[in-house]
Amino acid sequence: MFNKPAGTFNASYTKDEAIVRTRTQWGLLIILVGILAVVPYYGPLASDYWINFLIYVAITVISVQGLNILTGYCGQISLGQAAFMAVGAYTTAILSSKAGWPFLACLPMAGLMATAVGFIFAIPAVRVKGFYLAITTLAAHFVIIYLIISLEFTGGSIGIYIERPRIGSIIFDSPQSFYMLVIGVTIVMTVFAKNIVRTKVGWAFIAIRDNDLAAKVMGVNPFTYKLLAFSISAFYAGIAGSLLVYHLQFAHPEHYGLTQAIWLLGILIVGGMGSINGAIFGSIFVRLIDEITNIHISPALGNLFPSLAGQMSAALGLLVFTAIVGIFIIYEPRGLSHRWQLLKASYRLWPFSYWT
Amino acid sequence: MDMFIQLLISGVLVGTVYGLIALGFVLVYKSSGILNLAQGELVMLGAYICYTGINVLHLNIALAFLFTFAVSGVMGIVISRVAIRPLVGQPLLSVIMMTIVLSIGLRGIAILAWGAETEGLSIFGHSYYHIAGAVVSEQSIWAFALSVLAVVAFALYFQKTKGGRAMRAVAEDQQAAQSVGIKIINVFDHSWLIAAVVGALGGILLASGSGVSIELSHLGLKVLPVVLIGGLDSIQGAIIGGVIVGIAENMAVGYLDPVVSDWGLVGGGLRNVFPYILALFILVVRPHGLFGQKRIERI
Amino acid sequence: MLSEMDSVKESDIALRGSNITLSFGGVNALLDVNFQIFEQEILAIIGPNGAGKTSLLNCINGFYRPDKGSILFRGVDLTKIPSHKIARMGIARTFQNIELYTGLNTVHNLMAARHNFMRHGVFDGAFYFGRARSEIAEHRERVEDIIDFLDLTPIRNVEVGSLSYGNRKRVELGRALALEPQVLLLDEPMAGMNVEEKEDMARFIIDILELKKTSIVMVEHDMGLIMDISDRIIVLDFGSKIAEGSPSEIMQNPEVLKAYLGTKS
Amino acid sequence: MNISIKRAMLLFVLLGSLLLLPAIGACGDDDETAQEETAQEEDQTPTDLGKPVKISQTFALTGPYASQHKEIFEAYEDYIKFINDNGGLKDTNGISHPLEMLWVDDKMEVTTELSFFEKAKADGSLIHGSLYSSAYGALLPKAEKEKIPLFCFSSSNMVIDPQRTGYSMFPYYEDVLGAYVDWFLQTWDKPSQPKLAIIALDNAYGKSALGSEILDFIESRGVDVVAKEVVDAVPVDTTANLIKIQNADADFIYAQVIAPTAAVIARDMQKLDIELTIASPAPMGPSALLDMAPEACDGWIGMLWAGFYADDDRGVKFMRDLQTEYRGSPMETDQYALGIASVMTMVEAVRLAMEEVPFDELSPEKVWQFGINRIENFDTEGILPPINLGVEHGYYGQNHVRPVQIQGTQIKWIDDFIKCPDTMAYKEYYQTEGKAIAEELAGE
Repeated sequence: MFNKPAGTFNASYTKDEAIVRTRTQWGLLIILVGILAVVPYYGPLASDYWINFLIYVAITVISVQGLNILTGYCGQISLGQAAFMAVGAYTTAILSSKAGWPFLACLPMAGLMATAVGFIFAIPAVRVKGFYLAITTLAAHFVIIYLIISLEFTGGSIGIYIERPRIGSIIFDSPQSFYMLVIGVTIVMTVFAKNIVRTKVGWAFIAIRDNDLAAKVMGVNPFTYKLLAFSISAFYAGIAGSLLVYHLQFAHPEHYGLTQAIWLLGILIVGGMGSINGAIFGSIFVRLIDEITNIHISPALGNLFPSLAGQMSAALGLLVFTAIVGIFIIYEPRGLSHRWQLLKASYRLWPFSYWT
Repeated sequence: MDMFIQLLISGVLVGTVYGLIALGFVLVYKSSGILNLAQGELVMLGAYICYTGINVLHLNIALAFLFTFAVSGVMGIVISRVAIRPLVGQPLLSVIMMTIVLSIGLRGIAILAWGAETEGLSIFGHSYYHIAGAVVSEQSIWAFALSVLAVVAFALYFQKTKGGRAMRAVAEDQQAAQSVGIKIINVFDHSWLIAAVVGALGGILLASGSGVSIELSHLGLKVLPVVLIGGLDSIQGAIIGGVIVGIAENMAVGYLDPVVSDWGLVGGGLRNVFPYILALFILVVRPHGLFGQKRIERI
Repeated sequence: MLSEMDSVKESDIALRGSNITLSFGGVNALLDVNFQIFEQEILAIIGPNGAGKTSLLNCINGFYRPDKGSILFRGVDLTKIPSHKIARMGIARTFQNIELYTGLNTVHNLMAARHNFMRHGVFDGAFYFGRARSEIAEHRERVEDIIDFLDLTPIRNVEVGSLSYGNRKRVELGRALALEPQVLLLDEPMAGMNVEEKEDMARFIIDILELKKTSIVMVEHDMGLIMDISDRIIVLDFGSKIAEGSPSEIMQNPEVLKAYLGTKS
Repeated sequence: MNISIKRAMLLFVLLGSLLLLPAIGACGDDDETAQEETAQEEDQTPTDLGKPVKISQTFALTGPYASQHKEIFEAYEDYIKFINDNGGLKDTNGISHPLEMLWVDDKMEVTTELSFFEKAKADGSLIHGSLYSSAYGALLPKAEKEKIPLFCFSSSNMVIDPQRTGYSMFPYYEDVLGAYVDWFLQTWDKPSQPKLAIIALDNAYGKSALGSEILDFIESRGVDVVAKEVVDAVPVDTTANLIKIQNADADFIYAQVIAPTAAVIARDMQKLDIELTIASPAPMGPSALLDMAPEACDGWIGMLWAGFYADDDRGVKFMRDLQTEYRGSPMETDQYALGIASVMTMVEAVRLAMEEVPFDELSPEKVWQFGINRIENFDTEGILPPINLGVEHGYYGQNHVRPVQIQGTQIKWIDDFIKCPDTMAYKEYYQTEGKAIAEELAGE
């Protein structure tokens, strides 16, 4: 695929499968984690505004990692991710506000509940392929949101307020502390995702994605693994939804619209399908552009053309999203992660970069 | 009983328009293998263009229709050339996402050009007729008649003309069609043109009842269960699926809403969800819809 | 010939198909085909294009369900078993148009085929600890053996989508071997190769037979090679078996000549 | 390579032409106003002495409420221009400061809303507004923690529970429905029990009319709710719903919908020959309905919070002047009136705080303490009944509605402001828990 860092010789197969190979890589990783830990306290991002942004990016990363396993690795398109986030969010909101469950119980429960719901909707979904699948997951979205808005115990159209998360006696009240919590969960979920895709289950997923007919003939049960992929993806969505609802401290059906599901798919494409890094790059890149467009450029543009203010800013975000994702689909379908790998490869081969 | 007949007839009338819009999906799918999730936006834009023709350019109704078809048709071709051509050979997700972002972009364009205002669109008269124990409005009769006319016209076009035959050939086998000298790319343009025109007609017919707004694009989502039920590649499936969904919606409101309301689902409100649930059940039994072609997998 | 067949011991038969009929929309792809595959032999299936050779392989590993007939393997009727379970029972194959997992590299294509032998699931996998780690190391060793065996070492870390045609064919063979098959089905393993590559492939096939004690069913067009390496040959034409026998018998069979050359018998 | 360059060029041409579209869309009616506006901006520079005072507000210019929010947005813009043209706001030292609105189109996405809230906070916005409940609900915990006064238009009862630094000066949807029921009962002279049918939009706003508390309230008034119907935001056909209402033999209808839905309902009612009293709450603009279904909407009642429809009213005259000055010609919509009332109250809170607190010490908390809490009987030029906010005033906002009716091609007030009944448990909450919390917050 791509070259390994020079001077790395693997003495065992376990080492050959390792993600982090050299001392430099360990060093860089530790520095990265260090930066993530320090960011909310020092430097240009140490403000509520940026912390809020980073929290949201991190939550997006979790959700996209799940979608990545389903769509990027297993090749099953899903427009239902936002609805599964809603399931996680509402599980958390109900358990936390009505039953008083603590964070550490709510979070996994949200994931499991979303998994269960995801599993139910996966049963029709694994039987169909391609466009039929896309619409089936769309149906899942509509049915789930319909149920949330129509049922009484979900707070229906009114919504549910919840308290800040707490573990034992620690209440994650400040943006900084909640950021730490979210980043922690994000790192764990990302490591899990990476491990899942580099072990047996992950290979089976890729086999189904790349060639489902051959996979079937070569001993991979497509139904089981598609169900599994849907469940894992829903689990990730559930966790992301749970964190999001803790972040917002409020659950409302309008927070989990179809647009969210589309955004998640768009992020996946921009980041690069079937790449754990891609989910992270895509989340950061797309959210950043979205943020800049919506919060900074679009009101300014609106003020510049007062008679068209509303139209301008309403249209801008939509057009920018269209342009970004459209350009990536046409010119770099493998997304940012592919660019990143090219960059890495040319660094490793320097000064013979033309080898790639 | 009275209610049943009324619901049935209203369902058939509106279902035909759904069928017409679904025809747009099917045509594009058959000729290019792409499910156009931006069909709803083509519907919405059609309604807006017609609104512009009537209320801004002050055209008479016939001219406004022609104007709408012309502009929509050009738009269809532009979309086909700019967004769809580069997708040949791309993975399925790219194709799906492309039509989704296209839908978002088209919505953006509509907002830029017309703002977010909701406008009335008055084309047909407002009288009412009693037919077979049901009351129907002039608008829905027109909608029904024009939809049937359009469907028949396109079916004939598909069967009889050179362009239609080329489209059928491409639908059967792209490579074989190419080898006998059919330019696939032109067929793409062709099918997108027709899809845009069909969508625009559907948009005008529906907007003459509920007014023109950006939200009209949600009709695209409403019509998706139609193609799911009918099968993505079947023209008669689109029409029958449309009628099924039209009737199912009305029956859900009439007879199922009170039931689920008793179960604790506030007010029922199954109209939008029920066709999807129906489609899910049909898919479990028939993964290619009621009339869709099952392709033999080769390895 | 019949008497010869009768004298065969039941335990020597790896796979027995009886009266297999398969049709698509009224067209018969296979019509009443009977065949046996013996333990440790190379059986070649030949016939003109569209004769139903690939369909027969597809029936054996459950990709198509025959309309009639049965395929017995170790006393089990394969026509009632889903194809992924058939693979698990020890029937592996390669494909006419190379069906690899293009996004994975050579090693992982083979590891994916070891799927059935690994016991770790999502949870072990997610933590990459204990069973997952040890199993992967263990199976990696087996995979590396196959890679050595097939001379794939230089391309072991290359994504298979970017490999040359001949190499991909070889990786596909490796993937089939990774399943540790008792019956190996090869669908045109040498199609599109040059002479040198064909010779390599032929040697691999014979080695597999000898070292792994596998029965091999091979669909192939290169008559010269088939005559050289196969033990027995079945000839299909328009879905029916028209001849069966040793290479020399087939060479002289008038039906076969007619099917191939259109000569009057 | 060449092909991809071609593609890129095509794409950029397309994107470029997209940017040209607004010009096409705008040509005709908007050009003159744009020119006027730039001319006015040049005139107003001399008053800009102090630093600007900032308020922030989000709108959803995309989505189902876009047309309403656009009018509200224009109201905000106009009123702020009006304040600035009249010398801005004076601080304790007598220096005037121009007013500046930070705003964003949140596209009904809560994360954009939250992000903008944080940005506005960082930029020194003194008071924040959002328009609908799903956003408000997510902002409230943050606003409360920092004691930032938060305004909201949307008024289902969740807005109130728990209310600490959040305000809506409009009556709650449930109360509006209660007021409608009471208003209808005044003229009910038949011996039978009156029967009500409710039509609700298929979203959070619509379904708040079907909550259990309000249904209990309606029953307690002796009214039987015989039909609870849910319709789409963009309905194609409501025949089925209306037949059910007809079969249930309802006496009057309440439709918690927006104008496009109302247009379809009106037509279908005409088709089915249903002649019942029907009313809708504020977000259903009667003027928009009149535009969309002029032939069918005669008699439709709007239970409005504020409106444009009385010529002699001071507030209406004020708004008409405002629009003539900044927009060229008056356009009569109730949403604009709501926007004006809301921004007036927000600005009033800032103004009151600026009277007490030196400019340098102004903060959202100060605005809350010295502004909001001192708003007592605030008169919005008569657009709304007097507004009371803050702890001591016992009531947050105002809870009156005023019915208008579409009569032919005209929209007419048909009654004076009616005080809404308290249909929900929140009144009690105010007096006890809510007040305690607010006092505790204020006391710190």
